[in-house]
Amino acid sequence: MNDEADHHHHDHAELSPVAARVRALESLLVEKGYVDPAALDELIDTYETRIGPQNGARVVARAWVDPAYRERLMTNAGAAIADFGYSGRQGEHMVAVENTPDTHNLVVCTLCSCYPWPVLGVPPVWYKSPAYRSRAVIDPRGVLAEFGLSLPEAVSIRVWDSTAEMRYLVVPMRPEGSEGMSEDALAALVTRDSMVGTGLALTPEEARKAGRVT
Amino acid sequence: MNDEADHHHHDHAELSPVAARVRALESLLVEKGYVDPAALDELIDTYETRIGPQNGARVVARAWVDPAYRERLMTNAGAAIADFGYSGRQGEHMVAVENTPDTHNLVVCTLCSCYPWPVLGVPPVWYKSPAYRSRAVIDPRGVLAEFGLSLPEAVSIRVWDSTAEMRYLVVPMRPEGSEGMSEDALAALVTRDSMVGTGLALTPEEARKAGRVT
Amino acid sequence: MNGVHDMGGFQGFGPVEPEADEPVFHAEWERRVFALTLAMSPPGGWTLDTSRYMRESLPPAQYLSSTYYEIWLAALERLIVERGLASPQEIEAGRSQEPAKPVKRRLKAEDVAVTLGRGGPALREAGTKARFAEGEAVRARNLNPTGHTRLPRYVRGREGTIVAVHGCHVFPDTNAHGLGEQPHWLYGVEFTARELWGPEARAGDTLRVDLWEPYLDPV
Amino acid sequence: MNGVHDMGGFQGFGPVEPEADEPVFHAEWERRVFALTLAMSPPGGWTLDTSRYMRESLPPAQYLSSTYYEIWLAALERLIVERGLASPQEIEAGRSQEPAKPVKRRLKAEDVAVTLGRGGPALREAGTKARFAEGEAVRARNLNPTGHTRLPRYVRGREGTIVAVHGCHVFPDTNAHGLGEQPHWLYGVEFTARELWGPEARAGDTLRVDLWEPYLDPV
Repeated sequence: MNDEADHHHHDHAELSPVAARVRALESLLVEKGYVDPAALDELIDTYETRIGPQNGARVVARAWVDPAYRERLMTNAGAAIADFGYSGRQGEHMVAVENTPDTHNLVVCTLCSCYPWPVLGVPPVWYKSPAYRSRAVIDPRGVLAEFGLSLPEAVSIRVWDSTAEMRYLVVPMRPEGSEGMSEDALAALVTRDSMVGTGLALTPEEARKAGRVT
Repeated sequence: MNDEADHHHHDHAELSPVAARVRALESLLVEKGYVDPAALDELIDTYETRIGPQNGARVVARAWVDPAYRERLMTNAGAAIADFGYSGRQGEHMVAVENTPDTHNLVVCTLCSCYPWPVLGVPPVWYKSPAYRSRAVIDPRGVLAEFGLSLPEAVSIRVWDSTAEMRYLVVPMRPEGSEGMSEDALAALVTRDSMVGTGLALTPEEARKAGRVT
Repeated sequence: MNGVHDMGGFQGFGPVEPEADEPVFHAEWERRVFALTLAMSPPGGWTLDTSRYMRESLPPAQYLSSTYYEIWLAALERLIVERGLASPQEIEAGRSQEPAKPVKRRLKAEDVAVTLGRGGPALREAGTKARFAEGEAVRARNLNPTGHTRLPRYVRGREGTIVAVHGCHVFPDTNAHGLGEQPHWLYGVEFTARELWGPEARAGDTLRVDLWEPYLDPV
Repeated sequence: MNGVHDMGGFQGFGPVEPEADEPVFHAEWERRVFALTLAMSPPGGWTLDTSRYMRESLPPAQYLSSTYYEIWLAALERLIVERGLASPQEIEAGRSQEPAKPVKRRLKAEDVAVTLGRGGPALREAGTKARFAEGEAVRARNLNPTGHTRLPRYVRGREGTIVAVHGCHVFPDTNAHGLGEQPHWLYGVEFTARELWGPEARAGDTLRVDLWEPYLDPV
């Protein structure tokens, strides 16, 4: 982008209006010396390729296999998650919340888009959409149905609205058929949606069908 | 519009998109036989030239000069207003509410645009605007300030939110300096805004300055 | 439906901007939308409540970025299509492509004055006794129906006082959806500004709103 | 501010539409807006709370008709102009026309990992004792500030239970407006779905939300 920005005037016409506006803004802010183009690339690379739901999946898998770790995760999530080196921005104050046969947890941010970046990366479009933000709190079952998830009658839903800097990671229930699997193999069953509460962890069978494991 | 509609195809290009769309819709509905173009013209003429705040002003002026009429207006507004032949659509269930030295009335429709048509005509843009609909109930003094109206400290505001088919006509206080004026002359002091509550009745001096009386 | 049309209490819409010497209409197409909407009600057979629901259930971004008569136009088009009076293709084309649907009523020019003068009263004969009387304390229910309602969000759960008993009126929550008029007692209810907006509101300021009996609980 | 960003409980936004195999970004310009927003925070010196307020105080129609990163872009531009880092003319032109404003901090590529890893903790040392303890009943105050707040409208006036005491956290209502961090005790508060949404809600369903002490009254 650095050298692209220098000749943005000649290829402006091919860009959408918003893309052209962003390019002009970047060009200006670089020229002013406020931003380092290499830092922009590094920020993008970090969240596009390195930090994502695979992080949270490793945390959940360890909690499934290691009762002592699970205990630490539930009582001091930040420290337990830091075992993996995950920390910082939008995950400064982590809380893990566990699904049980009685209670299903669902996380939303009605006011903006708060989301635990260090373990899940940046949020998907649906998480930030008015439809999700508005209805997760008043109609959680209707929302879950739109994700293809229908909970048993007896299960209560606990919705977490992230209004402050506390960030919530849902620990889904370990799926049936996953007995004896390794921690690494289990991590492949843990989807992003299962850690937000709009899905469940996959069974080994589902994970195979989804191409997440071979 | 009737004959215009017949050749809307050739002058389409000069119309804004919404105007073209409306013209096409009218053309279709006339062709289908659902609407009578002459009825459309009659509807428009009715509300553009015949029914408007001058109606309400006559009602208010009479209430100022005739205590018996005022009494009827306050207890059965519909019947009192019908004395002038004003009735019907969006004024089926009229209530008159009187300003006093202690209480100022302000009418709004937060949910849409309910407004007493037979006495005030169709509502102005500001009455239908999100700014007015949202803030009249939570910040009536801020709204009045935007109309240049600052009430004495001691005056309480009573806001009327028109959620049902009841329609509210504010009877403003008779202004100082209007003693001895005729009913017709008084009517010229009664503005639309004063009958919604976003203004007061004009003093004779103000009415002269505004060019409402000579 | 909890929608953006339920505007009471929003703070982000900027100042009210009255227009000096405002004309009744700002464009010829506004005149026509206004008149078409009124004239299509008899042949269309829909109620005012249904029209309101059509407007308020437009997508929120569209509702907020449309002018008033653009909203009327969009709602009118939806009603026309929904009732099978014309197809979306016909509306786009501005030309009839199918036979008209037989309609029972049609507003003629010579009937306009009488029709407007009669209006559409909402008062109905009472089949029940009013549950509440003037002076009684009530609390607006915390109802969140997904359909049409005239119970604004900002009064839900708040305590007020009955200040008027208006008689039995057509119930918009059912009437808007073709479920009948089901008339209910309608009350004028007064709330203090402090009850609605908290301790920052001015003591003595009040709000009155008309609420149907199914919106209210005794306190 | 009671704005359309305060979305909890709206019903008119249609279904949630998850995208299969969604990419992290959907266009190159989204990547750049994301990165620019993060990178401009050190030189700009604004807080996350201020950024949030800039986004939520966009005109409501614009907020609802913009995509997520369009909202970020508009807010970033506002912040840049407001802080005197560039003029609207410079933003339009994409060229510097005035000397840059001296800034104290600038995010270098080699510091990105450490800066992100440190984040911006909101926990502060407590100068007071917590007013509430786990298990206590509280009622969310009916506050309607015109500035930034993290007290959603749908909990105001509702009764809940303290379920967590999170320590003293930076108070967004002041911090967003340059009035200081003024840390206050932050609590996890549980409400029943029936308390929030009325008798139609399912018994047993609950909602938890983090609320600062100034948002709460004892019951």
